[in-house]
Amino acid sequence: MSLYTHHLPEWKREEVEDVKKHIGQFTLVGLVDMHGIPATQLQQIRRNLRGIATIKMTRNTLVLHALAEIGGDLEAIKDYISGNSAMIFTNENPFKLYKLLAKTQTKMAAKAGQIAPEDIVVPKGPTSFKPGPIVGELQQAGIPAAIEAGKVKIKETKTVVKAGGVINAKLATVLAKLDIKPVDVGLMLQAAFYQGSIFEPSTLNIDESVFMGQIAQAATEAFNLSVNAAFPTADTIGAIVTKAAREARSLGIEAPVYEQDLIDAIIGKAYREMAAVKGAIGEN
Amino acid sequence: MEYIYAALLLHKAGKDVSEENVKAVLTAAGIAADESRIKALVASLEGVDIEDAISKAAAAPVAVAAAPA
Amino acid sequence: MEYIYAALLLHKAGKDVSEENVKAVLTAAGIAADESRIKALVASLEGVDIEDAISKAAAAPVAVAAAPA
Amino acid sequence: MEYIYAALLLHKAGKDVSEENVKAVLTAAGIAADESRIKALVASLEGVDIEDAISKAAAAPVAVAAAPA
Amino acid sequence: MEYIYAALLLHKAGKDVSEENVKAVLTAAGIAADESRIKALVASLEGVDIEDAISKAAAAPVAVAAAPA
Amino acid sequence: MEYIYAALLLHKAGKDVSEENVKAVLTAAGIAADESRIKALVASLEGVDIEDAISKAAAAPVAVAAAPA
Amino acid sequence: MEYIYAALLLHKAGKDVSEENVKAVLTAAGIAADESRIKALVASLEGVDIEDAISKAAAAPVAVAAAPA
Repeated sequence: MSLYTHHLPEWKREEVEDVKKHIGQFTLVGLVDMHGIPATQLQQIRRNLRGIATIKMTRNTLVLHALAEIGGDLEAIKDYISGNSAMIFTNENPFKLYKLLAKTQTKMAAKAGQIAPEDIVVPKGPTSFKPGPIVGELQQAGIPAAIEAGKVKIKETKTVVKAGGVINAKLATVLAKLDIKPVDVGLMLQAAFYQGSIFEPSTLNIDESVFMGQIAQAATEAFNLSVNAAFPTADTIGAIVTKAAREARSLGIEAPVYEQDLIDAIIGKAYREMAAVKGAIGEN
Repeated sequence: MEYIYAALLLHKAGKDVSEENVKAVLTAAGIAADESRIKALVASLEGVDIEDAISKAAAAPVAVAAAPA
Repeated sequence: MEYIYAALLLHKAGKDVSEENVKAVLTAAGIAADESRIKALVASLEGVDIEDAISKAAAAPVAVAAAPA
Repeated sequence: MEYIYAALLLHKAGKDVSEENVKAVLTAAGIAADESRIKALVASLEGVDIEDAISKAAAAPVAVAAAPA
Repeated sequence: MEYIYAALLLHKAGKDVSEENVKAVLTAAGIAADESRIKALVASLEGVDIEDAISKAAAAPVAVAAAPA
Repeated sequence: MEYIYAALLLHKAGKDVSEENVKAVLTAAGIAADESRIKALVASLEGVDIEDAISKAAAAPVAVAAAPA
Repeated sequence: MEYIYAALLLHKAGKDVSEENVKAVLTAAGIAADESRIKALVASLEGVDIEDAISKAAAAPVAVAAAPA
């Protein structure tokens, strides 16, 4: 291998060395899919990641060279390289990187031939268009439109493409005019090598709501245990006292024990019993 | 409602909710008992499971009214 | 609950909820009245607005009925 | 409510809720125990399943919160 | 809950909820009081408005077991 | 609540909630463990079915008030 | 849930919920800590207001607990 790389032209040699340098400088080495990201958007993403992560676009062959020269467990990441891969480097952990990248996702206008990531719905209601050829364009794209009060109006809410369907050229043009941006664009993490192992997106995609639910559940369990075992903590002493007091009240009312504190409740209970019997016999 | 309280009292005491007993209780409370109302009460209680009716009342939470506050 | 039934019976009849009266009602119902419980009942009712307590109880069932809906 | 707490204490300790025991607890708390109230308490609790009466308090919150779920 | 009952008993009696007093009450009820639990209880009650916590119990439903039915 | 979380952690790990184990967990968390509170915790949990205590709802009033909101 | 317990333990103790601390706590509890799960936990907690998540639990503790019943 070293023999082969030896014959690389100077600029390629420098590029491979630069990749190796990056790999040595950061704790995380990852691959991101750059497919379909316009240059302007990429600039924005780079700005957002400044100081956190570095993106490096290099020919895949050179990346493979660098990986091969470093060797070890890292080399396995080559299996994740696709035609549009770029390298990403950071000192954050892969979970955090995944979240950061997810945040850089933005909605964009669809291009002809793109796949709809979700159902694309055009809502009914007035548009800003003045009457003109736009009505015909909308209709040809399958959107029921008409002129009303001098304005173009969409007559009914319509799902124009189902998730997974292809967005055709006519529709793409009309959606853009309607300012509907159905496509997610952003860096998709393909794999990350971190502390000796490779992390795939499926591992890194944590459902926040499940997680929040778990925190709430743990807190509930702790609360319940503290109160039910009567082990007082600053957070639970109030509830423990309330529980004890409720138990005493409950016993006092059920027995009943005629106490000033309980007499209202006992009267209420007697009254409700009377009312229940009254209801049962339908008397007046 | 006095008539029903009298019936409940007898029921809890394990006594028969008879016209005679209801009348005795009401009289002891200083109420001039109306014979026909007593008859109506006793008649209407026939076939009513007082314990069951009471337990439904017990289940009704007093304080729920406070909930929206 | 016999004691409180007796108290409410007397209250509804417009009679004084005194130890004597409560005992009379309980006795008429065939209950061997416990002096100490009568005392406790009468003492606990001192200064209590029975009508008010009843009206609060009467208000509760409405809220309950709505809750499960 | 002191008397009820005393009863609960004895119950949890597995002791008999007797007049003597209730008095001992109240006295230890520095309360000049009223014999008649103690008698009333013990009489009131006769035949009462304390665990069951307490658990009615415990059962309450579950049902309420579960309703909207 | 014995420890809490003892604390509430003392509170209701207008006594200081001190380690000493809690221990005396528990002992009178025949409970072998655990020093560490008493300490934990007394410490946690510092700065707690017991009256407020108790009043919340009064607001809670007594028995709502029937609600989900 | 640190002590309770330590107990939960040990319980879920299938370990004994002993003073020694609780102390080890708290110490690992960088907490200067209070021997007396640890003792109190372990004593409180004695005879407690943790699984049951975890799942049994302990707080009513708060939930009730929040429910209709 | 052990990982969550460990995180909440640290949080309540005012300690940093770092990978190192979580691992130390889990290890002390005798749990063979999974590095990637710890990483996932710590990463997930970033940007999460733990206090807020806990308070949501406090507002509806019963509903959660009642669910498995």
